[in-house]
Amino acid sequence: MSPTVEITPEIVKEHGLKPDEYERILKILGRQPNLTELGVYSVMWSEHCGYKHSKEVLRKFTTQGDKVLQGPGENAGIMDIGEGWAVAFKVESHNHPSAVEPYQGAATGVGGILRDIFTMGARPIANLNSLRFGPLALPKVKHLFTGVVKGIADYGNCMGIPTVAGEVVFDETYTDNCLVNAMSVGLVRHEHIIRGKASGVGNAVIYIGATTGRDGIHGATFASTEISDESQEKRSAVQVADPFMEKLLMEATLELIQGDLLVGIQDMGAAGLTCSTCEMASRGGAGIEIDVAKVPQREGGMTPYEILLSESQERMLLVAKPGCEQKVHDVLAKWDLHAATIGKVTDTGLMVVKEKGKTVVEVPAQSLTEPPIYHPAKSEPAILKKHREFDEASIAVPKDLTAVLLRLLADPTIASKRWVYRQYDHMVRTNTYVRPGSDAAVVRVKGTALGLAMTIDGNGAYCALDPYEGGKIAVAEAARNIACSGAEPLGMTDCLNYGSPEKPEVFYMFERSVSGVADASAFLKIPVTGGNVSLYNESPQGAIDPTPIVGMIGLFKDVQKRVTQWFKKDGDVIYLLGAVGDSIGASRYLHLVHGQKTGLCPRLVLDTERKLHRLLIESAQAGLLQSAHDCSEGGLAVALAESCFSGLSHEEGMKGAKVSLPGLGRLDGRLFGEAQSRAVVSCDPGKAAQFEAAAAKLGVPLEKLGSVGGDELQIGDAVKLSVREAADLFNNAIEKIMA
Amino acid sequence: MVWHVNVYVTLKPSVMDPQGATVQRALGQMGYDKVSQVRLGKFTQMEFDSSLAESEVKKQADEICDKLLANPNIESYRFTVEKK
Amino acid sequence: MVWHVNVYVTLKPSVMDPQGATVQRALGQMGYDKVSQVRLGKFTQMEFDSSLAESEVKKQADEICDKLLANPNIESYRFTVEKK
Amino acid sequence: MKFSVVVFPGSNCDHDCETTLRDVMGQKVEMVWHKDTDLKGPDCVIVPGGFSYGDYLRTGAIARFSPVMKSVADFAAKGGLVMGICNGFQILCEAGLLPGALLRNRSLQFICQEIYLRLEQEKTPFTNAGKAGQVLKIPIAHGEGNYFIDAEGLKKLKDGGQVVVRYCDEKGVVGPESNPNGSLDNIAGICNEARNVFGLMPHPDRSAEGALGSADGKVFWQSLLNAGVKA
Ligand SMILES: Nc1ncnc2c1ncn2[C@@H]1O[C@H](COP(=O)(O)OP(=O)(O)O)[C@@H](O)[C@H]1O
Ligand SMILES: [Mg+2]
Repeated sequence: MSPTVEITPEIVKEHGLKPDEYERILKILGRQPNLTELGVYSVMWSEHCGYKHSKEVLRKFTTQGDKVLQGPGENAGIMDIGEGWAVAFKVESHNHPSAVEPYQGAATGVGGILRDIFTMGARPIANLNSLRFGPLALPKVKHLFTGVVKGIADYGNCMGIPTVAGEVVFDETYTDNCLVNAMSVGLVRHEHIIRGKASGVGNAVIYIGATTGRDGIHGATFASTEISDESQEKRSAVQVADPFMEKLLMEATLELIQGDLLVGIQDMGAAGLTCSTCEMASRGGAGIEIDVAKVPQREGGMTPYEILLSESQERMLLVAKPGCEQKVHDVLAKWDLHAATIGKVTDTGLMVVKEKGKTVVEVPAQSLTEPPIYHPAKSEPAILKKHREFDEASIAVPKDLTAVLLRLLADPTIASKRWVYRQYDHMVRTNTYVRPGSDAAVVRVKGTALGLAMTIDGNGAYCALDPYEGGKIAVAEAARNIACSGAEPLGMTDCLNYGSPEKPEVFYMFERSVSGVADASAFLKIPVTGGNVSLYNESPQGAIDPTPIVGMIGLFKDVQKRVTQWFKKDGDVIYLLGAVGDSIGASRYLHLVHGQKTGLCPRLVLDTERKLHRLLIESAQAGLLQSAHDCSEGGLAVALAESCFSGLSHEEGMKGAKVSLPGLGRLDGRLFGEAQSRAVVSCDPGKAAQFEAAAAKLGVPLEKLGSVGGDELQIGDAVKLSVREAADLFNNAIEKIMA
Repeated sequence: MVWHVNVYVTLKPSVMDPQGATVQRALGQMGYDKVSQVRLGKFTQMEFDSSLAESEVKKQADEICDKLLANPNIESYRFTVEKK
Repeated sequence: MVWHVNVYVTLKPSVMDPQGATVQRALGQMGYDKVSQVRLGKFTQMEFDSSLAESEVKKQADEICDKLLANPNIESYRFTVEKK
Repeated sequence: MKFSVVVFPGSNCDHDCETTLRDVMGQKVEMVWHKDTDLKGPDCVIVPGGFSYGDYLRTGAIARFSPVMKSVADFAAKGGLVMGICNGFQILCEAGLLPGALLRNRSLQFICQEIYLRLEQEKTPFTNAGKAGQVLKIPIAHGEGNYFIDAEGLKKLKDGGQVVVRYCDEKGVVGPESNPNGSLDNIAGICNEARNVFGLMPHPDRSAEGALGSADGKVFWQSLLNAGVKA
């Protein structure tokens, strides 16, 4: 092909390609690319699509397991849950778009992850999200928080998919880089699982969904460059969400797949038509040929470059089985969907794009999905040593610890997220057995005894102080939440949010924390079936705290065995499971009350963690537990307070408790320290002996703290408060700030 | 006598309008097939105290549109001011 | 040349306007205390095929407003038609 | 008893109504696609919740023009039982089968939570299994449930005993504190003069199983079964 535009180093740079990357393109093609081809390589080789800096590190993950039906490499991971059913799940970030346009950015993020799920043939049954913002007092943060939550709510609600769980953290490190990680979970019969590959020479390639416009062009490369004021100019990258179109797409797609009409199907997410065509071809080891003139367009005069790189939302690409083309069009017509046959599968291994018959792109499909892999330099930040050696004795123990507890309960990071989840329809589809407000959400599988527990967790502060322990804790905490609900951890997906990998200190944190995630997942035998990487979360103030987020699925053979986190009846015995400890290192308490984000990150012993999970799961199965709640931010005191009043989230009222404060050493550490592998549980007195025996048998340390009753929470002689007052504080903290 | 400010907020031309497109499809099905394009926007009426000078009303109205009524990422606006 | 139809839909005065009220409260907090009243409505732009006679465009536009764009129980509408 | 559930593009709770009626209440259920005009001979038509046409333009505004709605109107005119839940209520109002309209929630936020309802009328085919004054725990999930009707319309509703359910607190006290969305007079559901068409914002389809939080919504389903038997 004769290049129409001369490709200068400037043009290469504008496309975010490094000189050696351009050299590589020249070698692959044996000629100069034209501008359109350059654009195609630039998006496919961007960090967002190409994982240039992260692929090596991701190899650390254990992605195998006897229940894994589909690991990383497809739109979503899939695991067997029995009775012919499988669960598909994945998390994805939409950080940069949400920072520019919170409502549309978050909404299209949910749309993208939902497509990843139903593209596999699975019907989405639940959404989750993990959010990070700056301090909520800042007007700018309120604006982001409001827009992001409304965007997630409007999209999921309109689609009729319950948003059942999530987490929100407010911390200075995210002030200029909010994080929006959306996760979706779907159910699929084994026989309906389908993949994103193109095969069968001559099979029709069909485009469905919204028309293609100029919106979001270079959205993918945009997500791989640091946010600077000039991304304010990149407003063309703002895409508008159309959940109604997506609902039609979802229903039509599932009807096509269940009707056995398709060879393969792929959503158009990042890098749009480019990504979907070459990914499908290279997964199928085939070639693909399309004509952009046949693509339904929203605006006149679009160039092949624009059509290929457009990131208009709510679009899919599918390959029909031979002879099924008409049937496919009939189904699409029923749902009033745009559909156009834009090309066919070939055996050339080439991605060929024509415009009215004239070839405008001709490149090896595989080469687009095999970008250069980098092994960036890394160096340990000196500050880590300082954190480890922080002297806790320099912090005086406050007099009034009840006041401290109340302050923690009103901290937006710890306080109830009711303001958020009340905007999410978390009940639609009538499967939500445990709604937001307990450690893990529980969703039943209709027509079976099965149930799924789900949660999403991460702690950037831990990772900032000790990336390896922090990475392990992210996995352990998610698994602990699943175990507290009584379910067996099944599999996980991860979203890795970091600054620029080209900074050695950032890359060190990235690699170390991913090692922690990988080691914990391997030890606990919870395979990683997919995930997403978001790098370049940077602002003039520097990189965000390293923030690996873990989304996890747990399985109930019998969903009736589920356990919730709040106390149930007066007289029940309250236990602390796990070690006691009095360190305040890395705690939310130290950060919030003493303004210091430092200290020794809690150590996590994986075998201790595993034993705790065994005890929680086996006692739940044996019906020994009335409630179980893990100790996380705010430590034992916050876990006890939440166990007293979080029943309110399910209109189940609240309970008081009178307990002793175990352990030795500083009171604030014993109350608010964040030692790992711990949970607060309650048992009917009649079952206490049996439970204590089970704990002894598994070697899980256990402290009998006291019993449920009254309308006050009393912890030793350190804390005494009215549960009603604490609950009001906890439940209205965010409302108050947002009012 | 008060200042009547009418604000018209519309999506920027390049921005897709799912609602407009859906309404247009519905109109087609209802038999109104000569409608070639539909765009939905917002129409806001505000009243300002007559004590303000016209220039001040215009200044405030412009700020209000920019900060509150329109989303500069995807929308543009215009407004009219009249005393009656 | 096509027919440009601009439709203005507003809530009837008797109908309370939660959005308008909220905007007005927000304006107060932002210091715009000279705004005495805010009402939110819809602004719809439609294009009709130029082959239609003006009278026909008006007739169809009126039907469309009455049936679809406005809910006569709570809203009233007006529209303008111009060829350009 | 035989139910037909109407399915619009964007309906979501069609699924919830289907499984609740079939699996929990043990009734026959037919799904009717909005482009069809044959209601499949039901004893009762359910217009389910969701976001028909994405709720674009105005909730229910586009759905009411679907071919099926003409059949629903005819069915109602002949005295057939029609119940609209959430978006279904909004559609019935837009279609003129019920008076009034549903505006944005006062808070401008979508609200999903369990609330309390007071049964005001037991003399309808939809509530005959309950007792006037009875308090029900039942979820709402909507962004536009703020019921409005003009003064004389409201008077007609009250005089005709057409206000069927109102928002209240745990103890059955109706007041501003127990009004989740700003609805006029805490109105959560109404019926037509003939008492054969009923619409409400809360979700009986989501509250027929204790495991989901409450089974109080069964009152409405049980009432329909009673009415069906009588019919
Ligand atoms: N952090 C990660 N851990 C495991 N797998 C990952 C991770 N990040 C990406 N992947 C896998 O790489 C593939 C490409 O990721 P992505 O581009 O996010 O998929 P999609 O294009 O469907 O959004 C997916 O199969 C995803 O599961
Ligand atoms: Mg995908």
